[in-house]
Amino acid sequence: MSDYILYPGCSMETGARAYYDSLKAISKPIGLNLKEIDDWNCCGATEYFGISKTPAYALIARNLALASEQSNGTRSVVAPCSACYLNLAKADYYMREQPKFGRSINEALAAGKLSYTPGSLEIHHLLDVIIYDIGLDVVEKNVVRPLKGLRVVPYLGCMVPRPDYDHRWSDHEFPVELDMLLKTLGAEVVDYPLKTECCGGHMTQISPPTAFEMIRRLIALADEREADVMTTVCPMCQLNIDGYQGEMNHFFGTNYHMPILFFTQLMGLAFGIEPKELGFGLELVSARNVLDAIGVQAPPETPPAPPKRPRKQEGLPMPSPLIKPQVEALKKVVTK
Amino acid sequence: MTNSFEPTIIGFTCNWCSYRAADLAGTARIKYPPNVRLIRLMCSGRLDPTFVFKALANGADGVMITGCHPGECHYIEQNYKALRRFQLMRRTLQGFGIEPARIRLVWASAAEGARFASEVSSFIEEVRALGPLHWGKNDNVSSALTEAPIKKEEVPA
Amino acid sequence: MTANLIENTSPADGRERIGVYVCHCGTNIAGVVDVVQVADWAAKQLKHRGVVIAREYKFMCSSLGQELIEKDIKELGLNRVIVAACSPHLHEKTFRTACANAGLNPFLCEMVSIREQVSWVHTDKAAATAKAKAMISGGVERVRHQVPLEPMTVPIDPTTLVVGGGIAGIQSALEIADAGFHVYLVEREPSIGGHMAQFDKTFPTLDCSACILTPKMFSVGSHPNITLLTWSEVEKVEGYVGNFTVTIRKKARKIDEELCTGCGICQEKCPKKVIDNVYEAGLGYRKAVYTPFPQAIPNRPVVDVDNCTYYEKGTCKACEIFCPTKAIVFDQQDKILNVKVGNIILATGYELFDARRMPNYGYGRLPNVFTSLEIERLTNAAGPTNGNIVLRDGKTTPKAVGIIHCVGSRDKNFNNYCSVICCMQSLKFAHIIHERTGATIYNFYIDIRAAFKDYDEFYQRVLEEGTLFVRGKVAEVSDVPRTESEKGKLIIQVEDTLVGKQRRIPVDMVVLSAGLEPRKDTREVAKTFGISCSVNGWFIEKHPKLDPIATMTEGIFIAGCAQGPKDIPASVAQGAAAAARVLSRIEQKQMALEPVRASVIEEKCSGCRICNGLCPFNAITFHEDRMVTEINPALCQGCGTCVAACPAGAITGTGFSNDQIMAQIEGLLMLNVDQEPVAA
Amino acid sequence: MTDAQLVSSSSDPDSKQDEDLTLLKEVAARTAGISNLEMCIQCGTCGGSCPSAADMDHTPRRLFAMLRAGLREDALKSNTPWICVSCYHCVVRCPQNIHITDVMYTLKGMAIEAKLCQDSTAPDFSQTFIGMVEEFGRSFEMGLASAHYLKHFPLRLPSMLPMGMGMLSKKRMNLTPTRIKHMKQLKAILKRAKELEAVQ
Repeated sequence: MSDYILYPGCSMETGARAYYDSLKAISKPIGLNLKEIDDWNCCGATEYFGISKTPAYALIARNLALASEQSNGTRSVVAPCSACYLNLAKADYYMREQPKFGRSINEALAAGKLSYTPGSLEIHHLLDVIIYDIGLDVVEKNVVRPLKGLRVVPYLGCMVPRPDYDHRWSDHEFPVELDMLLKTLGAEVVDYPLKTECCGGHMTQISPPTAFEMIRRLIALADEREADVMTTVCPMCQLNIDGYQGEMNHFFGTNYHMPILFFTQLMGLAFGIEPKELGFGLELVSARNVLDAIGVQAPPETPPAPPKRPRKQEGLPMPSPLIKPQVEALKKVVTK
Repeated sequence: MTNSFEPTIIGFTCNWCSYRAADLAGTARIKYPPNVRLIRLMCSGRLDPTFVFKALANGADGVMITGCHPGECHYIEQNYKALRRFQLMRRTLQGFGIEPARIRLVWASAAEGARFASEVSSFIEEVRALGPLHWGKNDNVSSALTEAPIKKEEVPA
Repeated sequence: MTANLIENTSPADGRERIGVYVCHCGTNIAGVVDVVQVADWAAKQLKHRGVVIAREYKFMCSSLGQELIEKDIKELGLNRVIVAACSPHLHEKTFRTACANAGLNPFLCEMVSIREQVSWVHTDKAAATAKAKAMISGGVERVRHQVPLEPMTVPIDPTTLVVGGGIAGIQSALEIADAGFHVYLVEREPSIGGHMAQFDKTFPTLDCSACILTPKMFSVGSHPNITLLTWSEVEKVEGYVGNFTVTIRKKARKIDEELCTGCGICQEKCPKKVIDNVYEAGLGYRKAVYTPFPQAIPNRPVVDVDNCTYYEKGTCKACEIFCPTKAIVFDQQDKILNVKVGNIILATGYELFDARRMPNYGYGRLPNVFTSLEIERLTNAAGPTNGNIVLRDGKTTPKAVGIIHCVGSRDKNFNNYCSVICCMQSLKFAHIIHERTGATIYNFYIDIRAAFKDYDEFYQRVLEEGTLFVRGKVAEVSDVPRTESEKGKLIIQVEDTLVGKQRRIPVDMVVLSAGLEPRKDTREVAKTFGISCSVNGWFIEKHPKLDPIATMTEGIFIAGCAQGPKDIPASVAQGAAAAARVLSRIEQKQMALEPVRASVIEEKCSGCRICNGLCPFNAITFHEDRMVTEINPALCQGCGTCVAACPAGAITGTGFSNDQIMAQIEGLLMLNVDQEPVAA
Repeated sequence: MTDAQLVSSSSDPDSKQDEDLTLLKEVAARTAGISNLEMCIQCGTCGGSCPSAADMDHTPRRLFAMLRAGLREDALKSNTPWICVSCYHCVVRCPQNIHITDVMYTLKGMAIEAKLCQDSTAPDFSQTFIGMVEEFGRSFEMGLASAHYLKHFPLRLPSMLPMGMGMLSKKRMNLTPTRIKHMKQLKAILKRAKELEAVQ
């Protein structure tokens, strides 16, 4: 069992309950032992920075301080929410980068008899932990119900691979971690260039047209590339694409139906866990089709190969330099 | 100058890398405190430990030894010898009851003017923190090493 | 060749008459250091250390400044000179010559660097002035213990080694060979020509690259004074200026170059196609036995053993069967050559920035994104498409093309320098592609850098042709359409900074003007030749302005892009310049070296042999019979490691003797920083 | 803002904008981390990368140019920081490593201080959000949503209804806020932090 301090973040208990339920369901089989920080508080999302710097970072730092207080041994904090992950990492990084800033934050914490030593904790996103600590081999061992033939969009959103202060991800714009996880689950990964484009974030609350356009771009591409479902690593992305899909359709007069699930839900599904344990049905855009796809146990034939690139079909006379260096790099790490 | 303690540092540089780095710091106008005074050797391998003790005995509060990065020595591998001697000198200093931190070994390539400057600055601060080294004033080790023909008093500034 | 001491003056015998000369260097020094006070102080306070005169002067290095010194030497009978000015790396020669002119042994002149080490790096005037004094006092002590030396002279072997057969190396080799001296030209690839051989046209005149290059290549190949070693690499360099011994590995071509006539039948018959990642930049194929291109020099193929079927399966041998002169030698082995040369010119060139490192530009992911080198091949009549500019499908002609500047250059995430050639190269592409396809051309630039002769005129011309310029560093190239008009296109997303709006411009083809990078193995090469690399990995020149051709290591010169990004004219100029430097050396037949050498005082040597293992140049030999160690001055490079190691103090290092350095330490420490009262 | 306005505003005798050359430094100083703001070479990578640039009155690049020019009022009036979605695309692509997103946060704060926000939607949202957090230590979507929508998007409610109901019925939104145990402690920390911010 590998131990981690868990910072769930507000939405895990409300908007992203499905994420929390499915996380709990899968953590045992993959040997992920999570200890929730006692009395953690909201990370302030992207809202507090714009109001006042020091309080914003102090708010985040309180969680870091609590975490290191309660850590007993383990140094790794894991956050399933992208915004939470980034905020924790950001606070830690800036306190490190600018000791003076670090001191003023600690001065604020002192008012609550707390303190945090920058760099003393390692902040990880859940996906990072599953890929690099647990390892895909462990995940593979647990797959009893491969997601055969299910066309899944690997959608990460922005805040996991960027700005990536500690260089954890294979790339800022085209990371392959989620793709590899989905492949391990037996799913058919859709080539999705927008995988780290923004979902609109809080724009749904501030400038809906802006947000709807961004949501549309994402769903339109998923739809055009004949995806059955999108998968995400972030409650905000899930909320925007799932919750606001209806309003977006209404706004553009479109009629998309593109379910989006948390990657942990798909893991659970592949692990043979009961859908209801995984928070299925909590999504507003029903993911019934996913269950059907899996429920129908196709005879053991090889799943359709991913579509060849058009050039290939035209019998390209010129070789083209198609390599994903980061994949190579990644394979080394993962198959450790 | 303020009445706070201003350490005197002797720096040994190698003709090919670190001396060029010092030149580069100059041409790039990168500022560092004036407490360091450099001596040019052909190679850090030329550094006879006696030089270091001599410098400390004669009133230096710290000595900085600089040379090419390992593997980049103009004379192939002589900076490794400097490295070994450096370890030795630290132990010897300890034996004398002097903080080994008063000597620092720095690798700086001909391109690393900025690095040279920052290393000098940080070393000066480190020595400043250690305070003055009164070798020769009140201890006997020095006599062995200081048969200096010149007494400072001779030269009123 | 020896460093013979003149015995009549024993160091620091109290008979030293020292002159101290403090330079203002305009305001460079005088602006921070109170030079007048320093000179005055030296005259008064260092009198008893043998200083008889101290002067300050605006520019010591000026002829007037030098005359000042010469005059004093003659009239005041100075026998030691201290010049407190800039770094000895700049003007040591100048002042030594001045001393020599006045009949003083040049090595009795010592420089103190109060510019690079004082005025340029310190701001506190009082402290700077104090430090200048301390350094001069150190210099004085050191020079007192300096002894007259006779410069060692080494003969210059008239043969030269040129490494790299690109345009710079070719130029160097030809200049020297034409002057009647022998040159070894070593090239890693099977043919000389370098990157220039891959280009189609050259800016700004647009004359055909091959047309101007191949004649030069040919004369290299046929020159009686040039030994051309292609498919070869330098493995080891020993010795010193005038007298290097270079070990070269001549990789097995698997071809008997004498028997081979270059008829090319082997290439025709070879059944194995291989992607040509070097010459065709990955766009075309070659055989497993090949000459990179038709005009290759030498016109001798190479068997690519990694891809040849024979070496995989032991069968095939098509080439051997069909070769009319039986020139194929499958079991041919690498040859190791040792050549003696007097000087070396490094012209090892550059590598193209790997555009895959910027995934937002899609190279390697989006088929119709090309690199500049690929476009060179694509536009080249001898290229994989015979000069037809088409998309990667091999047939479609692009209607709109976007050319992106500064790919991997001027970017702290990749290379934080300007690659110099990309702007002009991009303008060239704009012209050629428009001319051949009539396509609409966009150029995306941060700044147009069209310096140098006729370059900006070319920019004007490309403007005239209707090329659309968008000022902005492209953010991303995408294949995800947002509108009908974007469907099936590559969309270039960029802020048009002159409009202040984000634009999405659909094109069919994207050209990445990738920057220039040092070759991957530059640092190893630098190590082999005993020179160093800049932070960005280019070879460091001796002086960025006054000597961009020599290196800190005597006898090693650099030319072309190995020293930094530059275009063809600049590479040619530098190649020729390096040749000129070598020729002047050769003509002098011998050169004076710093007589900085170690020597053993036999009577002091106890024969402990501690020094014996220390010399990397094998200059130290032990005489069993006399039980003493001897140092061969010819091999000694003067590092002084043995001097430092000798427990008996039996080894002396001229120019850096223990006495001198001990004295300098004392001198430097005669004044403490905090004891120095603030100057008025 | 068109160039014409630029000229008129700076030619306006009352306008001190074009003299305020400390602005850039001030913004850099107030930004967390090392902003590198002064390093901008105006290449436009940020404006090109921005997914919401279309709705910004100035691209980030242009905004930075305005900061350099000392056009305080125009810069702080800009909606750009409020339209920024914090996707960090510009940050990772910027050739000068400028912490653009954090600069945007700084500008928001300065705009609120200077009462120069043209549209109150975004500032209000942040304020309400933070209000909840400062009250309960957790965010409270229901309270936030109701308060925010009623004030700013009353007309949106119909089209929002299905979602709202969905979220409620599926218990993805709580009707009552959760409060952390040591609210006192958090309040003390924030109080101290605000004092510290004030003295900066």
